[in-house]
Amino acid sequence: MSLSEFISMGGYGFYVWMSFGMTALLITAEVVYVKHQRKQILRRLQRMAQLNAEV
Amino acid sequence: MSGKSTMLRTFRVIVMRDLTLAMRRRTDLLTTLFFFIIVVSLFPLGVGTEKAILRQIAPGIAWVAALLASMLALERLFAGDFQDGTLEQMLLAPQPLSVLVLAKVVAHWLLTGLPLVLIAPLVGLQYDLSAGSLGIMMLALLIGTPTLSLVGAIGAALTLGLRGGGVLLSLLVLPLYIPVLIYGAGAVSASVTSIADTQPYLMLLTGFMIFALVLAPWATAAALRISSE
Amino acid sequence: MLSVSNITCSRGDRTLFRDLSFSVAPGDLLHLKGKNGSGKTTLLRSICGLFLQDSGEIHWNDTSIRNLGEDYFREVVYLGHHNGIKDDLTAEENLTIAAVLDGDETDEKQIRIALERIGLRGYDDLPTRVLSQGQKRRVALARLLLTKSPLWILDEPFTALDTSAIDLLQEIIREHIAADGMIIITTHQEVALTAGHAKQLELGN
Amino acid sequence: MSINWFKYSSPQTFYPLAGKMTPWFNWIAGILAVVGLYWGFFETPHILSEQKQYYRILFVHVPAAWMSMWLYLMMVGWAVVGLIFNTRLSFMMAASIAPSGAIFTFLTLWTGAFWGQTSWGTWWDWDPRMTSELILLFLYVGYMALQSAIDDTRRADRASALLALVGAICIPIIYWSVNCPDPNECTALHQQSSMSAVEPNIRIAWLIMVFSFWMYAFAIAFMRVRNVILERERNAAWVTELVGRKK
Repeated sequence: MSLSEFISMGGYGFYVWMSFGMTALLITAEVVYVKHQRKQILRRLQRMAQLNAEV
Repeated sequence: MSGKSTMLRTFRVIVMRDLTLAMRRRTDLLTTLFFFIIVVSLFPLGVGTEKAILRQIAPGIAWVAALLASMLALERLFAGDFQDGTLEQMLLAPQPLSVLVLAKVVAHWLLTGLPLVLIAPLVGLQYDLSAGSLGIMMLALLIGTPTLSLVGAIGAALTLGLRGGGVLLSLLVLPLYIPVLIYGAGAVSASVTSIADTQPYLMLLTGFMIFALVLAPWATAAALRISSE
Repeated sequence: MLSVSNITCSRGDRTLFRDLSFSVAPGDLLHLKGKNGSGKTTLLRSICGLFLQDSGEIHWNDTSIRNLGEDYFREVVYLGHHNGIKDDLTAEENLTIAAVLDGDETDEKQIRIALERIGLRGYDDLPTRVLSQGQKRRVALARLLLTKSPLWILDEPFTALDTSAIDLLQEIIREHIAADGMIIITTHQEVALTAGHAKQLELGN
Repeated sequence: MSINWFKYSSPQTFYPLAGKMTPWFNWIAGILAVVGLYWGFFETPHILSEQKQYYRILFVHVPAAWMSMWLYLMMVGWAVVGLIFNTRLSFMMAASIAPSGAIFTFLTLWTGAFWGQTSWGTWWDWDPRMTSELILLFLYVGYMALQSAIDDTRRADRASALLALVGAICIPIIYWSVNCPDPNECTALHQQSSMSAVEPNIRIAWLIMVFSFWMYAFAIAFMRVRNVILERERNAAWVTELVGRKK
């Protein structure tokens, strides 16, 4: 199964790869977003901790 | 005074209270009704006034308009009582809360659901519906709108006192209205071919109403307790 | 007899109070003190069953109010910040509905007497919308004259009242305590008692 | 040894546990996905040659559809547990499952549209199952909208839990009414699911994919629940101590 066959997927490449592409995109986006959200929360909590420490 | 009769008396008093309250602010009554009429009258202007098309889309239009109209009026169901503290007193009444909720929903239905049924002939006129179909539409609305009010009350209780509550309420409640919409509109479109065909639709709508009558007040009471903590 | 054992309440993620215990016996007036935001209203609302406390138990005559359910509500009257009256209804209608909700048998005459005593003679068939804030509060207080519930929970009842109404309310409170009633009250006023015994509870650290 | 479930029911003890389990779930999900896709794409070419290649969309469409339904049930399960036992952690779990459920539902609709275009020739033809997925998406969005519209987290949790419960009770009715709009001849429900007509090889592939999606759902739910725990327990001593350590 050569690469070009693999990509063309018997003429339905567009549909197959759009489906798989969106799945991969959303899953990675979700993981990245949750990790980013975690960093944000931790940073905000640290800043609040400092503020409370100073007061 | 046995429990049963105080419950009935409270039920009657709450229904009468809401009706007198509505009578004292007559304009609120008409808003729901005119919203329904306007929405129904808009479609022929958009879709075109060709009789055959209108007759074909009439069931769907009438029912979607009924859904939206009854859903719009829901926001006022508990909002007034929530603001002036009477809802708290109802929560603290030594009566089962679901009975009080049922009373309020019945009053709400009498003020918004029933007028939709009575105004249906106007839709029949505009959409050139046959007498049989019109009769079935009124009957279907009569059986369907209580379910809309009952299920909608759950959404109204959940979104009590929230900013942007109206839009949120529609987002929560409209998906739950879908079965009533499908069989309500289905009944009317089936009535075009033969009235006998509409019998299963009406049975299903009655089933939904009974199901909602049993479950919705309990769920609304629970939602009220959560919302007014 | 109301007994509250190590109750903890929190709003959002802030714990208002922790492991609070006290009891109120017939003839007691419990005066809740504490600065604003110390959880007085939340404590009152959890006592009357509106708010679900995080932990701890509230018992009425040694049965938890959760199990009593609606029977407990027959014993309690709660007067919160809101008056609990409909503006479009007349004072008489409001009181009749409140009485029916409480399951009491009251007739026209008793309501009229209550309204007269509370100083609203002649106002009883006007929609409460036209009344002043103080008069609306009086309509809410008139419910105390009509109710048969032994336990009164009053949250800042003296707000928006003029001096004559304050004296009247003090008198009503004294009468209720003398008749072996129970009151839990939050107020910045001092309530002088002739009979029964006043207790204090300080909230907030 | 008896697992003391209540030991892990407090957010504080659950937070590190979730942290330890997440990598495992991620790895298993990744490996299963690779195996599943390899099997689906390379182990079955000869079978697929006379059938259309677009069958491979099923490897993603079916798992996503299953996950969208299962995650809603999981969400309702946690919501009910929270309402009964009044445990904060159950509400946090329910809140962290909802977004993943919504994403899987959207994926089902997206891949379903592409699948529809190849096999039925239209992007959307109100097929009962696809319509039910669309309504499921509305329920998810409704849940999340209510959750974010209420500021007091306690009321938000309990209100959205009740909404999820009401939604779950209505789902069978909605699914049934969408599948059988005309009660006189109600054939739609007996429609043979196209899964069983599929080659065993392909079915193995998407079964592996289903497990991979399951593992992924656990991983992402645990990751998100850790954020929710940090967010809601920010005033707790252990969080400030943890944040201090993380400098």
